[in-house]
Amino acid sequence: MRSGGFRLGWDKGIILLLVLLIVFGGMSDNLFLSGDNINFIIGDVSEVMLIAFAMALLIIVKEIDLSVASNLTLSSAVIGITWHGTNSMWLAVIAGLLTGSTCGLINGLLVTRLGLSSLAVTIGTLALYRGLCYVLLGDTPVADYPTEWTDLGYQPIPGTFLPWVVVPMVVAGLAFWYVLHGTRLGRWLFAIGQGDEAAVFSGIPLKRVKLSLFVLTGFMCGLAGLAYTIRFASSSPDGALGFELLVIAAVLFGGVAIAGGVGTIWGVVAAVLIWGFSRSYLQLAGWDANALVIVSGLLLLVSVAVPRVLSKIRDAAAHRTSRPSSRGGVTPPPGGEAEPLSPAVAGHDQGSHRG
Amino acid sequence: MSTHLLVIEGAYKRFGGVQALNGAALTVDRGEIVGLLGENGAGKSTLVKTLAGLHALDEGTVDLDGQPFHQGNPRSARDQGIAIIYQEPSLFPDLTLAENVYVGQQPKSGGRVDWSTMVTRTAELFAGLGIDLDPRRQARGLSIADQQMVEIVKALSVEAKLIIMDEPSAALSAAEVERLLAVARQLRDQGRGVIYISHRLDEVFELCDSVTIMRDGATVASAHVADVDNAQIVRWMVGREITDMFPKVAAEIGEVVLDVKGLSSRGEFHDITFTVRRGEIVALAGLVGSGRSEVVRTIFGIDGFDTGTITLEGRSLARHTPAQAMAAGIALVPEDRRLQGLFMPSSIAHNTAITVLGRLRRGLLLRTSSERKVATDWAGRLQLKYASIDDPVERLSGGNQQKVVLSKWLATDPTLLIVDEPTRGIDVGTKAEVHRLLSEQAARGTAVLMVSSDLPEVLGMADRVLVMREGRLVEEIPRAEATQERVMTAAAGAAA
Amino acid sequence: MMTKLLRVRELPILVALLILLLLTGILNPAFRTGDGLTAILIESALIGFLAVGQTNLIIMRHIDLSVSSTAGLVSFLVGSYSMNHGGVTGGVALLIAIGVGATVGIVNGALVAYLGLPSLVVTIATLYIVRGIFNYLAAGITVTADQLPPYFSWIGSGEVLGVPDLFVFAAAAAAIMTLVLRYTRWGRDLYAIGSNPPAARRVGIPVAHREFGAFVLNGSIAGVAGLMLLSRFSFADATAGLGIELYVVAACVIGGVAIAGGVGTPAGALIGAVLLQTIAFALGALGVSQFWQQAVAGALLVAAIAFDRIVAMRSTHRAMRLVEVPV
Amino acid sequence: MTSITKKVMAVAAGAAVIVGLAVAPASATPKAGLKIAIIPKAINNGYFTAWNKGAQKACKEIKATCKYIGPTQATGPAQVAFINQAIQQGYNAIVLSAADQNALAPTLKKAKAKGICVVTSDADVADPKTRTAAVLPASSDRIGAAEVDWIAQEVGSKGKIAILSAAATAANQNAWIEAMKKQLAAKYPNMSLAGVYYGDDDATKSAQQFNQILTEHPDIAGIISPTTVGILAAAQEKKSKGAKVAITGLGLPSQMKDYVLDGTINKFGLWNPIDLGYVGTYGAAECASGNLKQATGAKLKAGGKTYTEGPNGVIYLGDPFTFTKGNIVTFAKIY
Repeated sequence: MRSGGFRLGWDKGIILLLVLLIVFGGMSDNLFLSGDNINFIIGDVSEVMLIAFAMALLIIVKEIDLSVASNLTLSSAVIGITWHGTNSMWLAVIAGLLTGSTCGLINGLLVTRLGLSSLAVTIGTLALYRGLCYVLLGDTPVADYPTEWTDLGYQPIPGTFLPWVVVPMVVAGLAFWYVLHGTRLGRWLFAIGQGDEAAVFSGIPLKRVKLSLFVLTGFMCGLAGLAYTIRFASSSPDGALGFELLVIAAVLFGGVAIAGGVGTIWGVVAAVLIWGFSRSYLQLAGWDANALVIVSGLLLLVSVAVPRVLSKIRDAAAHRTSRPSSRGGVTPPPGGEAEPLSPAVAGHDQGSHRG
Repeated sequence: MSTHLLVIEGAYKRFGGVQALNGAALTVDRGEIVGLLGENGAGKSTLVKTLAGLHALDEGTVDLDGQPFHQGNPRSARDQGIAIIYQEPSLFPDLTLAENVYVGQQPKSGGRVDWSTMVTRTAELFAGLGIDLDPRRQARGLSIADQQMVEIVKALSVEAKLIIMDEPSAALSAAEVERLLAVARQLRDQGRGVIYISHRLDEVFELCDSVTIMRDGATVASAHVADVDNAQIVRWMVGREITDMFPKVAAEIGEVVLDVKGLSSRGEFHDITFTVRRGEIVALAGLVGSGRSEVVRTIFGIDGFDTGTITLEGRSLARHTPAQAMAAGIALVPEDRRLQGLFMPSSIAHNTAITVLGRLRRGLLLRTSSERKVATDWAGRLQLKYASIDDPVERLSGGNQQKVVLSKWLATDPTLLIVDEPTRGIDVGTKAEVHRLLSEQAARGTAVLMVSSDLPEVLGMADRVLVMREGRLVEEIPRAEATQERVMTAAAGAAA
Repeated sequence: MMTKLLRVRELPILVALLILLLLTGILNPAFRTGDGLTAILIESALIGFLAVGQTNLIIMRHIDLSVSSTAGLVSFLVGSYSMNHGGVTGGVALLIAIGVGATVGIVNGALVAYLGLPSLVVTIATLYIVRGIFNYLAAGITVTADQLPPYFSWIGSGEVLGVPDLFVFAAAAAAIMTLVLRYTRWGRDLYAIGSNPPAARRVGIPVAHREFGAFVLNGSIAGVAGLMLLSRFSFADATAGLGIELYVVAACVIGGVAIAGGVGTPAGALIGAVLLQTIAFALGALGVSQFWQQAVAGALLVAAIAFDRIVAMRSTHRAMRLVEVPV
Repeated sequence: MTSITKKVMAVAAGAAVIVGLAVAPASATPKAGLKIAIIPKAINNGYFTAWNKGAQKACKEIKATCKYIGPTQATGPAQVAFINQAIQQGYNAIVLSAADQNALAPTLKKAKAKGICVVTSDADVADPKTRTAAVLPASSDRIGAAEVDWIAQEVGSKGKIAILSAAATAANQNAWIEAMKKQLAAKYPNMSLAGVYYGDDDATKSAQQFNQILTEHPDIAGIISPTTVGILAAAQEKKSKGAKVAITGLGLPSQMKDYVLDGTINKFGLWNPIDLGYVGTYGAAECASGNLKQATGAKLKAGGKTYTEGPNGVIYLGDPFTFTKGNIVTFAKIY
């Protein structure tokens, strides 16, 4: 269900941009496409990618979650605490994923049961979950994870140059692609994004779908927290600061419309990879870290402005067929005036038939 | 300076597929109330929007008070002295009533907004019209009738020359209608022009000095109220053979499908009891706001209810969700096509298939191709006019949009099909097709429950007519005895 | 006349603030000496001042996250100008502050008001871009007190009857903006736009111009806030103002400015800022451990947001829901 | 360690600095043409600008090409990208001030696997196996003890003191704080620690925490701030509020000059970041040339001075200098 005018083109355009970047980068700097560098880039973007999948679905149904970074760090903290408590990494991993999902559940309940704006709620839970990280860890990060786990963080999959984290990324990517573009739930998400009320009238369980999306986002934060913990072989309360705006920027840059109802998983994947590869390329080319921040800001702006300008031009062109422009203009007459009972005519009166 | 306050001649306006105005004309004098009549879709609200400055005519002239009317700008329309009272007025919920009246033109003293004058002036205007509302209270939570009073006072605050009332009485009680008509007469006596749009001919006869009748975008007649009678107006309004409008296919009435007993929901409706049988078309008639939509929403599971039972084919439904209603075999074609019926930016294929996705999955993947097949199949059956099945539905005309909503629900093969105002705001041609479809569906054994405010449609289609008034089921009339007077009496609670 | 300003909406948070202050006063003697109160006021001055501009935008259902970068950039530019030119006059400082701030505001305003882009997305982008430019210029450079003219630290540390100059400045700005919003047509238009955007257009309010104006004003305010940062710490480096944008929004929300628009005043937002700061201080004064403070503050913020919604839900009669009917 | 010997060492260390600057470079035993990456905690920090000056000086002397690369935010994860850059671009050695004690371990292991020498300078990592050597100012105990001694002199060895630190997870600060607690318990029975407050190396938060300390403990006698950002914010707050509390800790002379001259602060200390950068770079160069291993007692010649590795390859440059009215002006010019 990828209608929505020009947006259709954007998610193709962004894949082209990625290919160009890789080809151009590879030619001009042979280190850029070395196995090691790709291994690093994949690891570098792994947490953003994992959370971006779920965030994309949330934004498609016109919701948002600013608490993802704190959720990630809290899950990592719980993994640390449980590891110390039970000395079993498997229990710790489960505890971490449960923590993430619970944080997502809390966001979901506040939004769907209390009808709060998800922006306002998750600004609050962003501070709450970050605070809980300090409650759990205080000033002592956890760093004594077993080496067979932390080795996963930097040793590639035997025989390849890919980091182990690529496995959950690919599995999650395929799963989210399948859910969004190949299942009934996916059609429902686009429907909710394009018309809350119409969705309810089409039998779509709106509240339950949105609640499960918040829990799913929380779960993915837990998973990303695990990946983060392994990648840095430690859990500390000040991890992933300012991460949430990064994830949202990537999702929007991937073609998901903030107004909801439009978006693709491959667009988001391409956007995250572009962010990772361009950062690495500019860094290898000696650009200053601050320049990278400017570039990501500009890319986000372009991703939103270009489709808007083109749709305005398309509307202006379409205006000749007097189709009113969608922004602020008048939509065609609504489904007719609400019409009271008209005592106009008795069923059988043979009105004079004219024309 | 010409004697007329407003002269519109040769007005043409097209919206995408729909020719909304097709040579309309209208004349209003100062101190005159003109009744503007016509079936829905006749172009009345397009004319109103032109005068409101929300869009400009493709062709035609509009002269106000002797000067050409500057079109296409709401602010200048207001400055030129035109005020509109909408049937569902939309005020600023967070602002006080005084502010709502003076929004954008607050009285100033010493360079700053003068709150006290604003409040006192609003109070005066309220008193002038016999309204006892506190100008300082917030607009949020005001009844529709009181909201309209605020809109009227807003018109008075700008010394409006021409006041257009677009079906203002639709959602009002009898007492509130009386107050409205008295206010309209006051406006006329103050030398202002008033255009009164309504379907209630009794009000038109009681209030208006002259009437102008529109049909299919054109003005077909206008005359002094004294020179015409009810039947003549109707003939002008309808102007086509009634019978072919309602092709009633004989259907064999089977056993009870829907059985509603003592259904009540506080503040909406009370003690509703009725049945719908297989192959039968039952019409739910009554004035807007009499609770009919609320009843069908509850049956479909959108809203909850306090007491009573709903049984479908023997299985009772309580605190059920729309999804459960659909599983039980109920389908609801909702009242508002744009907000409740369709996903406007999405394609015909996606809109049609959204209710039957469960059945479409072949293997692991739900392919768009299977959605296209279902949509193309139904588009054919309903003779939908479209370029490609992937076109967004917002490009279709009103009639074709309604066909997509119908195919979306017929695709679920329902045992009970509920339709809420099925033919509102669509062209006459499609109307007949929709009626044919409904009766064919009934003939195939589906129970049909139709909520409609279009009396010809009610009388033409229904096997039984249930009339609701102020949330109660007041009368059940079999088809043979159903006449205009009887339905109207039951609906309006007053002699037609 | 002031009482009319703080209508019902701001009352609950004012009461909450007074209770909290009382509680901490009792439990911690330092408060009674007024030191604690002064400290709270100086801390909330910056967030409160930024909340004044942000309120106008939230009332119209918009948001501007780029304020922290703008303030940081201005604090550095003025600081380095003074470092390289042996001092900076008040006029030049203001010129730089308002010039840079208004420019960012114009970019944000044009993209949101005239191109119709969502304000959350645009201002995240400008947050990054301005922060990037700021850090690029400020890499490794720190401006210290001796490189700044004395009047900066004099303002930063000055007090009037125990109330820090900066807070007086923020309070004045909040009062003026509250009066502007209440007593000018420009101000009333903002509430109308936020309360029912289609109806505002229908009544002929120039919605796009108002939005653009509010963004430019907010940018300029963020610029001047940069000067406050500089005078507050007589120190400017690349971390100036980092991450305060969400606190500004939180202060507005707690101060009664509803995210849904149409409601709230800058005075309320300033009180919200003071309340946020008081919570932080009270927790410390009550002996709550450092590590618990942020968790408790976060929980209180969620509670305030939920409380605001519960009050709103109960006051509207469900049956009479006013329908926003687009024409 | 009596205070006298401490004074002697301080003078010796001070001499080393001046000597290091003036004397001609010793025989350049490390190979020429090495590629060394200089990675600070964050590039936008004055302290590390000075640190880098020392490193670049060493690079010129040993004719190595050195690049100063690093993140804008002082966190471990942010540094990883730049360590990776060094690995990708085939640098021979890395001189690193670790922003996080643990988070860099996996990446440093990768660097070691690629044969890249890693020497930490200014801030060390927890696992000594992940780097060859660490050039640190002085042992945390010595630094912690010195700061307690300074504040004790200010408050006459009695009363309540508080600590205004950097981030809660900053490894070297936490080590110094432990040492301060030990020193208080051992030497100053009638002095007590009111609490540890975290300014996160952010000027705004540090100022807020300073006010928080004054509010919670109006009778506070002294505040130790073992971080350049914290001590500067504290000095500024004390001056603007006219508070009476004594302040000391670790600060950059150039940033603190005014506050020493006007008496807001009487005494504070720091080592010379230039030294750390300088000796660290030599360590990295020697390792890359195969001359330096991690072994207790191993020797490192840098700028005419010889340093010996302690256990876990840690080299201490000596106690922090103390700055007072007398020597603040000269030092303020250096860093």
